[in-house]
Amino acid sequence: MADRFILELKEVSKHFPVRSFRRFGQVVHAMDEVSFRLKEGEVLALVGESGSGKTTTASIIARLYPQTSGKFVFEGKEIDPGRSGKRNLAYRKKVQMIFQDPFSSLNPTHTIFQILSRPYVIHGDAAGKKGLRSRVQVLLESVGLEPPAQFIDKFPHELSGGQRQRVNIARTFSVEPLVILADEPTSMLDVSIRMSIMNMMLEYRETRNVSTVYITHDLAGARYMSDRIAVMYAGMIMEIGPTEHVIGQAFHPYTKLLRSAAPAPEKGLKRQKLVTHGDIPSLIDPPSGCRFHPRCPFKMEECSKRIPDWKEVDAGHFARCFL
Amino acid sequence: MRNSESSKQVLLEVRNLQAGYEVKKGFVGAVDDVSFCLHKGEFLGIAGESGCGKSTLAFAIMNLLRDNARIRSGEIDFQGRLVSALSGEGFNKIRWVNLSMVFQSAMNALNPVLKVGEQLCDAIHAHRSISAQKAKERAQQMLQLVDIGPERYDSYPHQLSGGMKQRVMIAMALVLEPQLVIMDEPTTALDVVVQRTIIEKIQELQQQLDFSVIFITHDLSLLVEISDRLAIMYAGKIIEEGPAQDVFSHPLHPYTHGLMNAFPSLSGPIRRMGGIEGKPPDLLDPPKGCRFFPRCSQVMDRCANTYPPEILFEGDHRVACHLYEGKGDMQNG
Amino acid sequence: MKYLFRKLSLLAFALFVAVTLNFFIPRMMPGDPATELVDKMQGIPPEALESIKVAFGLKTDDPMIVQYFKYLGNIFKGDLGISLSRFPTPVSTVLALAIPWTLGLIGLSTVLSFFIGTVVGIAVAWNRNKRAASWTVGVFIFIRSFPYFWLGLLLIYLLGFRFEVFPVGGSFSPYVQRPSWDFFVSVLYHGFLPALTIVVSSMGTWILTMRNNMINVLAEDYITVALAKGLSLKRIKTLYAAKNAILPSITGFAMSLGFVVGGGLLTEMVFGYPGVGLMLFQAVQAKDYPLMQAIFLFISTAVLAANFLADLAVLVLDPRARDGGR
Amino acid sequence: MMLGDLWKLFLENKKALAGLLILLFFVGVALFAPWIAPYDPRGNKLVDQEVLEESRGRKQTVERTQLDEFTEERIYDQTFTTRTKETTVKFPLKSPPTSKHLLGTTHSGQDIFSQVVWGTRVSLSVGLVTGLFTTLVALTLALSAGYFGGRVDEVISLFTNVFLVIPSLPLMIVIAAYITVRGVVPIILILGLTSWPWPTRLLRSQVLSLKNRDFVRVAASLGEKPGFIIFREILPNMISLVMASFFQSTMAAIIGEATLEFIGLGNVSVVSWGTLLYWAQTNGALLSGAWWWFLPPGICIALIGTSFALMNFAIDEISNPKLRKR
Repeated sequence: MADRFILELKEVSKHFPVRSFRRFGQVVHAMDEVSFRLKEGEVLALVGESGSGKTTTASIIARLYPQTSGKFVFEGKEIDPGRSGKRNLAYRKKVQMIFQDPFSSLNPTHTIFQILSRPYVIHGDAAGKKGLRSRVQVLLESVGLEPPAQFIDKFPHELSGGQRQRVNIARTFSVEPLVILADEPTSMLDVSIRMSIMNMMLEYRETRNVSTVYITHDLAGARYMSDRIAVMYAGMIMEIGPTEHVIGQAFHPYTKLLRSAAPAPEKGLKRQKLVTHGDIPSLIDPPSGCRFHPRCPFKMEECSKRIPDWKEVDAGHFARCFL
Repeated sequence: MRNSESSKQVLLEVRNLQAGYEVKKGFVGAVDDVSFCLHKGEFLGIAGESGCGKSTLAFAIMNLLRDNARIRSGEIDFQGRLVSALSGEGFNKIRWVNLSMVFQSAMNALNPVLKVGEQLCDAIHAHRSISAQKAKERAQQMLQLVDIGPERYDSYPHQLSGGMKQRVMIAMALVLEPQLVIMDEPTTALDVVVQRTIIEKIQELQQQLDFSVIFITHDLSLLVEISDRLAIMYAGKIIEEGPAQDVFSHPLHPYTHGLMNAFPSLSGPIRRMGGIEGKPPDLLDPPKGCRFFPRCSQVMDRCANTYPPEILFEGDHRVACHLYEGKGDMQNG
Repeated sequence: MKYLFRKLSLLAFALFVAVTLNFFIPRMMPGDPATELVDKMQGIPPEALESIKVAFGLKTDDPMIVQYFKYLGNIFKGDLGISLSRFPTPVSTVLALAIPWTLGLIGLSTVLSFFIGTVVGIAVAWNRNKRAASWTVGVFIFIRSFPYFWLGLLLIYLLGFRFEVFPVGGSFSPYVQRPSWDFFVSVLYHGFLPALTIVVSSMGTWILTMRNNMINVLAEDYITVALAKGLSLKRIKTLYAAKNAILPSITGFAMSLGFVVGGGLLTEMVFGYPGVGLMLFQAVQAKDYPLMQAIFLFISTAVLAANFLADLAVLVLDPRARDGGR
Repeated sequence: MMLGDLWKLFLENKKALAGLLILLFFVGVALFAPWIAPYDPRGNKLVDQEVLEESRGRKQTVERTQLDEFTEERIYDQTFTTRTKETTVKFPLKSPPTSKHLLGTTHSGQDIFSQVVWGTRVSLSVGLVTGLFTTLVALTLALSAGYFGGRVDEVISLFTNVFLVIPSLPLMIVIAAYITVRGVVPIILILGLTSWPWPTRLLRSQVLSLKNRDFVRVAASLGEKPGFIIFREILPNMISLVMASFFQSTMAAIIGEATLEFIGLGNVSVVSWGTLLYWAQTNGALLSGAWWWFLPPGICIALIGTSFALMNFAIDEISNPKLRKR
């Protein structure tokens, strides 16, 4: 794979103003100094618990709102944060987002045909507009909704969760994007359907060389899907590197905590107890230095002083920890 | 098996339970002819996808079916007594005293306008006539047991985190020292780390207070790890049941096999896994034969029209599937 | 306490808008009412003229803004001008006569109607499938759409004329001297019909809102938990269901106070009950603009104050509000 | 909720059907008023003429001119007399209901039944127009406040909350008192301008909740035009609430119009239920026990109010499954 980077985030931060009277002027540190690169055709998993900033990261890339600071480079050109949120069709065509909740990501008053023909109408050239119906049927077949005639004129509430998520994916791929941002696409689905959705995304990567940012809290799912994993906690990336390394030889204590907390049926009852306490920190005044220090069993004096800088554990595998 | 084999005294037995919802077009049989038994101190996991009837089963056992939901037939024995026949008040005496429940969404399982401690005392006063002071002490003792400081007695639900709220629910479920606690997806809404702490707390309390647990969830990987026995439900029926490790290592029913193959693991080689195509049947008029036949990879013509008998294998591992007809160790049919 | 601060600032701003509206309405209206005032002015001494001129923009020499601030100054000083129809008494004293009656009648019956409505709402929601419940709801849907004043007319006709049960008009019988027991009885006797009108016509709204809130709350998980805990039905109905359901009802009550008070004023007009409502009606007939505007100001202030009290009640009942906004 | 199945659901629901039928009945009465009403609502006597015989009198020449050899022009007068028998039946004054006057007559002999029938036309049309006007105003404000958010939202919701708290009836009375030109249009404006806050607040909260739904964010990330997002993504999901607030506003407008006219702030010469009640009140219908004068208009208002309330109630049940009767 050519080492061309499709997109890169450099020290990107996003702070939201706090919408309450008493805490006027304070900000929520949703994302701080996040940097990573995404190669063409690569699947990068963003793993973390709620409030870790993974969805904010995806929204910045999808340009739903601008970042507060830091650079965001797409196809070599720096993206001007000012104009995000505007229509800028060219960019929208290249970067698409799949949302988590299959029930609320399809407009209940539109038929499947209206939903899936919309992208063609917006982005399609003149040819795109003609023969819409047949193009939508092809799209339905490509996501396994056979026979398309049975689905094309249905309303979302007439489909199951799995089928709806397939319509979502069909809509995402209809514009032939270069980058897919999947925000926990399978967490609301039953186990049996999850696999087919994940496999479909992997196939698209193989056939269309689509680079994907796969967001999840399920470490095992991330391992199945991704080439590289970035572990996020309280808005910052703690560890990033090739999947097998990050999971196999986890370096950062938080990654180890995540791994030991994840269910692992094959281990059965031989499990040591989790050694942690406390809760996810408030993002309004996050802990000083390394944000995991209040819960870290290996806490050192330095950890609460300053944010640890990147350390290369081995080839391409970095962690932010003084250990 | 955690405690000794000999304590095989049966705590709860469900026989051919039928429960569901009355709707305009008829009766939705969410739980269709389900039977199983639970031994004292045992941890039974019930797994199944959404809509398979596992929550209805829990509510039926707790006699909490409301509005248009009701038990149509079947019997439930608890400590030898036929509880399914008890009237509302009759059941009220044993509910929460002998069997209690932890609900799924910790978010609004607690009354937002009442102090947490008061809600605990409510449960105590409902069944025991003891002084307010004693009840408060008992409540604080329970909060201590689930690692929540007694000072939290006076806080309101919205002041607690998700994990804390669920621990309060567990404390509330155990406050009258019941013999059985049914847990309906208690950790689904929580983050991975908090979920693990809750699970460990449940196991620790089970050691201490020796109550038995029915743990209901769709997260099979979690269930396999923590339960003694495992029952897999599909479209209102238990299609396979047996010791957890047994069911995990060599699943019998094609559906269980599909499920076990459908969640990626943290270790071992990454191999392409297949999902199960299609979707579960409509429970208003379910198919005649085995309900999984439209999605089953090893479907035979028999499957479509006759419901498979239950075949028992050694180690108390049973399955309802035509593939194993005549192969079981103890054919109980 | 943040919740209170936010509410207070909103109400203060609302009062400010009411005063400003009061200032601009006469100026904006086609057919400048002020000119009409001029012919009525002959008999009024100059200094009384001053505040009226200010109030109605007759002093056209200084610019609008200066007039506006002079007007605000007057308001704060309590000088609301002279009542034209009841010349020369200043408006504030005229108003003072009517206020106690209105507060008594409308204040009391509105609160009473809210309580009765809420209790009935709970009952109707609790035994929802009983025939009585759906009948009550049906009847109150019908009564709720009666125009306020019409219900008054109906009651006057039935209980006033046809069956001579209650007196009509006035707030107490003239034969009774002031501070005595039978004066009090006569006040109640006279006030009963208007109060009944207000209660009956506004009760429907509270019953329906409370019923909807209760039904939504009864579907919540913590009710199932309460049932599972084997709590007594009474306890579940009150502490678990009603206590949660009443919160949106109170906010709703606060918000619709303006509407309900309007209804009360109408009832006074129909019954000839000597409150602020009747006075407003007479002021309108007599085109006594200063009195009319003073009444509008008083009503707005009273409603805003009541609104604040309702918000206080929410604060007391809802712990989440105490922690800074829901 | 697409219009198609909303309509189907509407008919299945017993309450909605009842409400709809009542409304259609009144619309029918309004449309066919001329044929239903036996007499002219304002006329107080019945004049019918019958021509007995016609005769032409003698011709009398006035002028004769000879234009040319062949044509002569003559102008003459001729008397033309017809003998007609005119029977005027004066309506009785204040008569109780008789076979000829189903609801009796007013103090000046007008037939009350005709007035009520003709009154439907004005009252219903004012109600519907105001309802539409208020709902459109509220929808625009709600969509712009909800969708654009930020500054726009703060300003709009501030004013909405302020005007929600200020009592609308006194405000209406004050404005109406100043307006010199009386009639239906000013009433529509006054009602509209004082009753928009309630639906605005209701619709704005739904716009906010819809805006944050994923399908709107997907549309934005697909590059949809804002206009499209508002009218094709958000609005179709609001149909049931928009209809509910239209019914609400229309109901309030009908009662509001009747109230204003009852106080005499409307155009008393217009025939509507409100003015009917106004004349009944000023002519002491109550004192003389003329129930047939003030009862019918009130009942009509109440019936229409109930029909809207029933439809409103049904929409609640359709969109909020918890409320649905099991």
